[in-house]
Amino acid sequence: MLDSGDTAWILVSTALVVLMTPGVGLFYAGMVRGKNVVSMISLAFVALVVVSVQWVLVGYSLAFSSDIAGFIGNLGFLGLNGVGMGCGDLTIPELAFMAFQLAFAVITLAILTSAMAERVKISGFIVFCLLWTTLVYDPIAHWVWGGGWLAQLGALDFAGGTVVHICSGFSALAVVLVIGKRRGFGEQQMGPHNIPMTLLGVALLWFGWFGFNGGSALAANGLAANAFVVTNTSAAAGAIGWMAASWNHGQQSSLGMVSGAVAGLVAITPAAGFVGPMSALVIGAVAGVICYKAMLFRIKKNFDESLDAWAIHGVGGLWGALATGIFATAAVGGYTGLIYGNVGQFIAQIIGAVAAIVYAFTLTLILAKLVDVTIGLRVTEEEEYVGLDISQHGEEAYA
Amino acid sequence: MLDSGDTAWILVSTALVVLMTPGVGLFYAGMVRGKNVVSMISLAFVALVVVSVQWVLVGYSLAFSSDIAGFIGNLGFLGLNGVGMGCGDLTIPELAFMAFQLAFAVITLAILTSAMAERVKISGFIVFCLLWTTLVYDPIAHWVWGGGWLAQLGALDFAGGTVVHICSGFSALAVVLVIGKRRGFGEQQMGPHNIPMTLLGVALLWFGWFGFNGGSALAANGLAANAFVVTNTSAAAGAIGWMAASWNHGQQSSLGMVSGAVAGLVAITPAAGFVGPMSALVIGAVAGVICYKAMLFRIKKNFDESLDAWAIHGVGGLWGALATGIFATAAVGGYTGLIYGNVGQFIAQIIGAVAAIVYAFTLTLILAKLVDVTIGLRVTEEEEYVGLDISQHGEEAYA
Amino acid sequence: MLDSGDTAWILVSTALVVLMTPGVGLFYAGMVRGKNVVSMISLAFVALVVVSVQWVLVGYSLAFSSDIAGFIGNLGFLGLNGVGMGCGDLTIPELAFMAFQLAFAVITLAILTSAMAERVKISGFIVFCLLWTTLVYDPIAHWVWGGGWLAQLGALDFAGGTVVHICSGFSALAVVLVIGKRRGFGEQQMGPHNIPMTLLGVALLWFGWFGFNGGSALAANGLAANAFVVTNTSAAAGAIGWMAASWNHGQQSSLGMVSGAVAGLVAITPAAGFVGPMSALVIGAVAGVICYKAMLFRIKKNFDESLDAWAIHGVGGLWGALATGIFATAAVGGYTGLIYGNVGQFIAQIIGAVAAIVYAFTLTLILAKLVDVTIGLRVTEEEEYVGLDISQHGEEAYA
Amino acid sequence: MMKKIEAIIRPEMLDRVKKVLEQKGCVAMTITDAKGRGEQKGITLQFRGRSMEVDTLPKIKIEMVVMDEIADAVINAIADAARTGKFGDGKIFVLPVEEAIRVRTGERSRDYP
Amino acid sequence: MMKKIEAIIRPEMLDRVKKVLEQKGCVAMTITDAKGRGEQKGITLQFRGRSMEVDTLPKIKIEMVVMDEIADAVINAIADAARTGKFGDGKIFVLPVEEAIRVRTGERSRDYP
Amino acid sequence: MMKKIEAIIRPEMLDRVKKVLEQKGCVAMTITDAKGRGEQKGITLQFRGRSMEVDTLPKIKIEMVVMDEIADAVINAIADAARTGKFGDGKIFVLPVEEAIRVRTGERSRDYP
Ligand SMILES: Nc1ncnc2c1ncn2[C@@H]1O[C@H](COP(=O)(O)OP(=O)(O)O)[C@@H](O)[C@H]1O
Ligand SMILES: Nc1ncnc2c1ncn2[C@@H]1O[C@H](COP(=O)(O)OP(=O)(O)O)[C@@H](O)[C@H]1O
Ligand SMILES: Nc1ncnc2c1ncn2[C@@H]1O[C@H](COP(=O)(O)OP(=O)(O)O)[C@@H](O)[C@H]1O
Repeated sequence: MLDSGDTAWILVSTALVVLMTPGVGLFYAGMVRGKNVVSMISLAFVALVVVSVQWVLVGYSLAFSSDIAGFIGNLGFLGLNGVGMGCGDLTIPELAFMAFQLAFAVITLAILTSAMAERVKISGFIVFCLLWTTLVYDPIAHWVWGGGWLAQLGALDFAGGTVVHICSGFSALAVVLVIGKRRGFGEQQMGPHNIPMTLLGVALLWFGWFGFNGGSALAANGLAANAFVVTNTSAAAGAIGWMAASWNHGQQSSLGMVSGAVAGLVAITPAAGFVGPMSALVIGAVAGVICYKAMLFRIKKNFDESLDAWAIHGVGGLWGALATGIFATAAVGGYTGLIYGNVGQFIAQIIGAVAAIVYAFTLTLILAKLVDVTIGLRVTEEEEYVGLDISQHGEEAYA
Repeated sequence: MLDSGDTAWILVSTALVVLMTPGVGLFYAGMVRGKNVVSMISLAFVALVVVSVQWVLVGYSLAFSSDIAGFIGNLGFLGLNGVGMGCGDLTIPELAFMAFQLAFAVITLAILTSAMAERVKISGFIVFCLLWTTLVYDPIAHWVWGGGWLAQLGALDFAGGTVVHICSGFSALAVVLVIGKRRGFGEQQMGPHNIPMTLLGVALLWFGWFGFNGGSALAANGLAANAFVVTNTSAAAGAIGWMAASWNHGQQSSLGMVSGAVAGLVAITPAAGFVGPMSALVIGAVAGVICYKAMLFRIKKNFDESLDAWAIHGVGGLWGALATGIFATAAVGGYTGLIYGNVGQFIAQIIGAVAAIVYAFTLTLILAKLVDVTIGLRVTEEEEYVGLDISQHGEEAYA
Repeated sequence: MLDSGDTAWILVSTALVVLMTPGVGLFYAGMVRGKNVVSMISLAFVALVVVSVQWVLVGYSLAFSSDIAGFIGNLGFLGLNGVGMGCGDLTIPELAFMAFQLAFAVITLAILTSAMAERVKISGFIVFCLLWTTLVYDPIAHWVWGGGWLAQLGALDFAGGTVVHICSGFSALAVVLVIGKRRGFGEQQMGPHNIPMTLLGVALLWFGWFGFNGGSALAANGLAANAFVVTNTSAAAGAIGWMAASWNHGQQSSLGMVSGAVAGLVAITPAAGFVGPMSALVIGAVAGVICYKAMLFRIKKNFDESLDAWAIHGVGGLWGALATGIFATAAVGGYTGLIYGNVGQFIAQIIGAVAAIVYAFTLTLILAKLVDVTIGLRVTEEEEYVGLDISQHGEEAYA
Repeated sequence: MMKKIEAIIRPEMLDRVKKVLEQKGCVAMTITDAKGRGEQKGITLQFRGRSMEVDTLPKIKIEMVVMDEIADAVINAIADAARTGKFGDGKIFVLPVEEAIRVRTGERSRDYP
Repeated sequence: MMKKIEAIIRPEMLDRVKKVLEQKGCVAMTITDAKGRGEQKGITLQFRGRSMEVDTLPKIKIEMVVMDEIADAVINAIADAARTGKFGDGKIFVLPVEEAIRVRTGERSRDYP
Repeated sequence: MMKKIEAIIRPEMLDRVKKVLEQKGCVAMTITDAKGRGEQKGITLQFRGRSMEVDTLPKIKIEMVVMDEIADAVINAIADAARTGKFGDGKIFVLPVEEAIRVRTGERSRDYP
């Protein structure tokens, strides 16, 4: 039966998660050079546009209609057929649930654009979007949330640590292997062109994440409040963790602080409905430290995944998935983790995370390669030199 | 009887629509030259400030108190007299309904500032605001939503395709006829000075539009969820429509993409409570194409309505009003349109749209002229040359 | 018993108030010089990070657990012990109430950073944060909202005129006395480097304030709607008041307009649940005028509290506290003020305001001095010259 | 021999100047944003009650190094294209250049840049 | 004959320099934002773990073309007004100018700009 | 005697150029953002249906005043460090300087800046 309070909360949460997508765009765009700013924000908008249409046509159906072999949904909801204003078993309209899930599919793709920064061809990207969201995101969403094999296994993922963050983060790594480094990477300075833009992006992300995690309770209740609180707590702890790990003679980069906050937000995502605030402090702080270390590792390995979707979302999501299996407490979400002696849950979490990593990484590698050898995923040297804003969009960010 | 869920949703929706007004300001300000940025954002804030006061004093009463001759409300709600914390026939407090409507009156005026870009005198603008919102907006809002003659006729306008978008778009055209082109228009380059600012504006608009359309259900229910979903769908389809229509050797301007999204948002506005997602795909895509064509027409005619309130809001709103009469389906909002053989509804939509166009255009022409010949609506040549930021506000946007 | 609508509203309101903190950061950062932009925004984020952790560990307990001598809470809620997903006497989860209050503690500190603009040492600031929020904010919050002596006295403060605005504004004054002027103050130009950034900050503040005041009803009901409406009304009136007081040969600075709006927002904060919209017009307009005068006074006295937390939040909050005692009407919140002959309420308001001023000012003076003589609150001359972005954060805002 | 031509013009005139120079076959140039004042009066701004003098207005500086022979033609072309006849039209200065080096090839020359 | 004076100064000194020059009746000037380093030490920045050298600091470049006769006075006025006595105060360079053209009128002259 | 070296280079080459100059002991310089075009072809942009020519690309201008004796070495160092061998590498111009003043001390000299 419809509950107006739950419905209000889910609609708002959906709006918040949609806002996160341009938020990611601004977050990333501030960190690129001035000649690729329009491009970076546009990639987020393209993700929003393309997935918004794909999802209502087929994506929702693949992820959430009746299960086929634990792997994928059938075409029962094609074109939102049968997805209506009524509530089914929920307390919110089916359309609201569909829209909430849509926003997750959108932002997962937006996070992934990190790997393409300053070198992707817009036409190739659009095609990649369609392929990736259909063949990588939709199945994994089905496995975990749509009644697929991971759900059956009992792997927990409250708001998308696996589905959103592991999936986008490790896919980003795969894309980088195909698309290659930016020309001049490691030789020329490629510093951030506008840090306030990045900070604004983080502000929108932090704000939106309350809907991301809080809305995942699918109701405006105590569980939503818990998810809300642990989200904020873990974000703050993540910032502190990163700051502590990178403290440098009294200097503290703002980008470090907010990267840590995002790491904390990522890590708490799968756990938000299963752990309490004190666990969130630990999860967030650890996330801040290990995502920082992952970034250092990425730099050492000379991977040009420089907006760090892998280090923050991939590694942070992985840690979050495991942490859920460690800290889950029956008092919050009814499940227990390792600290209560439940080894089974921890193993389920490992299986879920590894499966998502392997699937997302492998398939993304194939899809990116496919696009690259057909229409091309990367711009020419000349276009890269001039910048994507001019070459791909015919625009200059600032006059 | 008060429903807390509905109330929560409408309060949030109101906040979202209020945020759209600075959103319009940023959207526009990014597209003007660097010397008129403060001015462009300030016009939106002035609209917010002036209409916020006018509405609680007289505007709400003119639009929503008891009908006089189908044309205007009486003064029953003057100074919000009798508009209280109780709910009347609604499930939300009367004050919440009033505030929600206030936000619409505000943004309609903010959209209109497009026509004044880079040349309006701030004092003249303030006076124009008062006159226009009282004499143009309030009556049209009454006709459609306040029980006026268009409501009686059965013209449908779910969230303001006619009241907000036709009204502001065609008024913008009228203002341009009075105020004239910017000096140097067509000779000098007057390109956008900050595209990320415009994209941020669109992000806020897209976000806020969920409240705009979703809130117009006046409840957190299935209808709101439907409005929410079709809003997002039409926005995405609009972006695709515009991109397809303007595709240019693999280059795609970000401004084109987001203009198409806004066109889609505009067009779905009147229809959001009457059509389903698949119709929204069509409405949005067509909006993207025809608003793009309207813009080309505007350029060809050499009208300096360069932020395109007319092409996007005026023409998009017109298309949306007609589309509502075409695609309305009983399954969503209880009304049927042309595709179900209901010619009457389509005719009602035409009458509503034409009436609004004629009234808004004509009266705006008169009001703008009136202000222009009395206190003046346009700055001097010298002031325009120096820029409005310095000449009208004594400020420079960037140091 | 849990009400899902109320819960949805409070969760959203909390998210809105959290967003206000980076909003304050942007508001301030636009007004400083280009070499201190990252610093200014970072201070807001640091406040968010530090207080988010402090609050769940001890702050909430100090403010809201069982009263000790009217002065402070005990340690009953240490580490959120006993603060759960259930509702207690409320209609929302205890955790939601806790989170809502957290957001207030955060923003109060963020407002205070005004006094430290362009000269604070980041390490000293972090320590100051911890001390100040624990020893200044938490007790005052307890006095007014946690059942302390001011609550017992009957002093009214709906949404934090005293707790948030007086407290931060007068503390800012104290900090300035300790930290001193920026080098070159009064000789060199230190104008705003990016006014659109400031205007964006105000947009987020205005938006968030609907949650700030509206959420303080702790329910989605008529009172929340009233708070929402008077908030918007007072903001608009405040802008008009400031504009009128500072009107200058047809020029009107945008910073003046929005400063007036913030003054209006501040002043209505304590009154939002006790007065109606027509009183809000008066309260806001007067706030616009007196905060403008307070700013002129501050300039004349040559205080380098140049982002005007004192003039706007301190003085505006003081006026709001008194105005609550003047205009309170039983029809809205059940209390009456001076205009209904209730002198007692007015006196209670004076006592509350004066107590908060004296306590916050004095203790802040001591704490700031303490930090200054130990780890240091101010950067060296060389660091100040180079700018805090480079010296404290190792970053440049714009490349 | 070469001359360096430094033209300070109104930003809105840049396009016209560029077009005219293109027609003359002179495309090579370097452009900088600048602010300036000549015989124009200052303007007083206000920032939250304090007043501030903003007496300089945005200008564009065009720098071109050209051969002696065509310097005059270039100067006249710029001046004609940038002229509105009102205060603020700008100035053109001519400076001697001793040598020019093309980075791409390393060629050095006292003649053509 | 004319000289071009290029003064690179601290941004915070611009107002004082302008004021002093106004008193001397020299208002015409062109101002550009620049970055620079002289004998100052560099500063090392960090971006997410990577370190970056930011060794240049913001400066203002003032360009004034003046008649030979007053060049010395202008130079001294700028130097005095811009001085703090610490590293980073800047430099002033004097270059020869061969000709000046007033765009508004098209007048060309070897004397007064 | 001194020379002013004006080098217009690709922005991405600035670091390398600075490093090379540092090794030569030449640290003093002033840097400005600029846009320019040389023999490169223009690029056509579009803004909502209208097309716009963006024919200039971002460049960095380095200005260094150096003693005559080392001018050649500096020029060659810059040219070598800034070279990619493709169009757009930039130009270096050498101008005479008559005098230099150190603002900090007020010293004036025709020799070392
Ligand atoms: N003597 C000068 N030295 C340097 N720049 C100058 C000089 N005179 C003018 N300028 C530059 O030229 C611009 C326009 O000069 P202006 O005096 O307004 O032209 P006009 O004399 O035609 O009115 C100024 O803003 C300034 O940037
Ligand atoms: N030889 C030079 N060539 C070009 N610019 C210079 C030169 N020397 C100094 N500058 C400019 O002047 C600024 C201040 O120089 P600096 O050496 O710090 O002054 P001081 O010698 O008084 O300490 C530098 O940042 C740079 O922009
Ligand atoms: N004659 C000139 N006058 C002024 N600036 C020039 C001149 N020639 C080149 N430049 C500057 O140098 C930059 C690179 O020049 P370019 O012609 O592309 O080098 P190359 O000849 O090696 O291809 C241009 O963008 C412009 O800023």
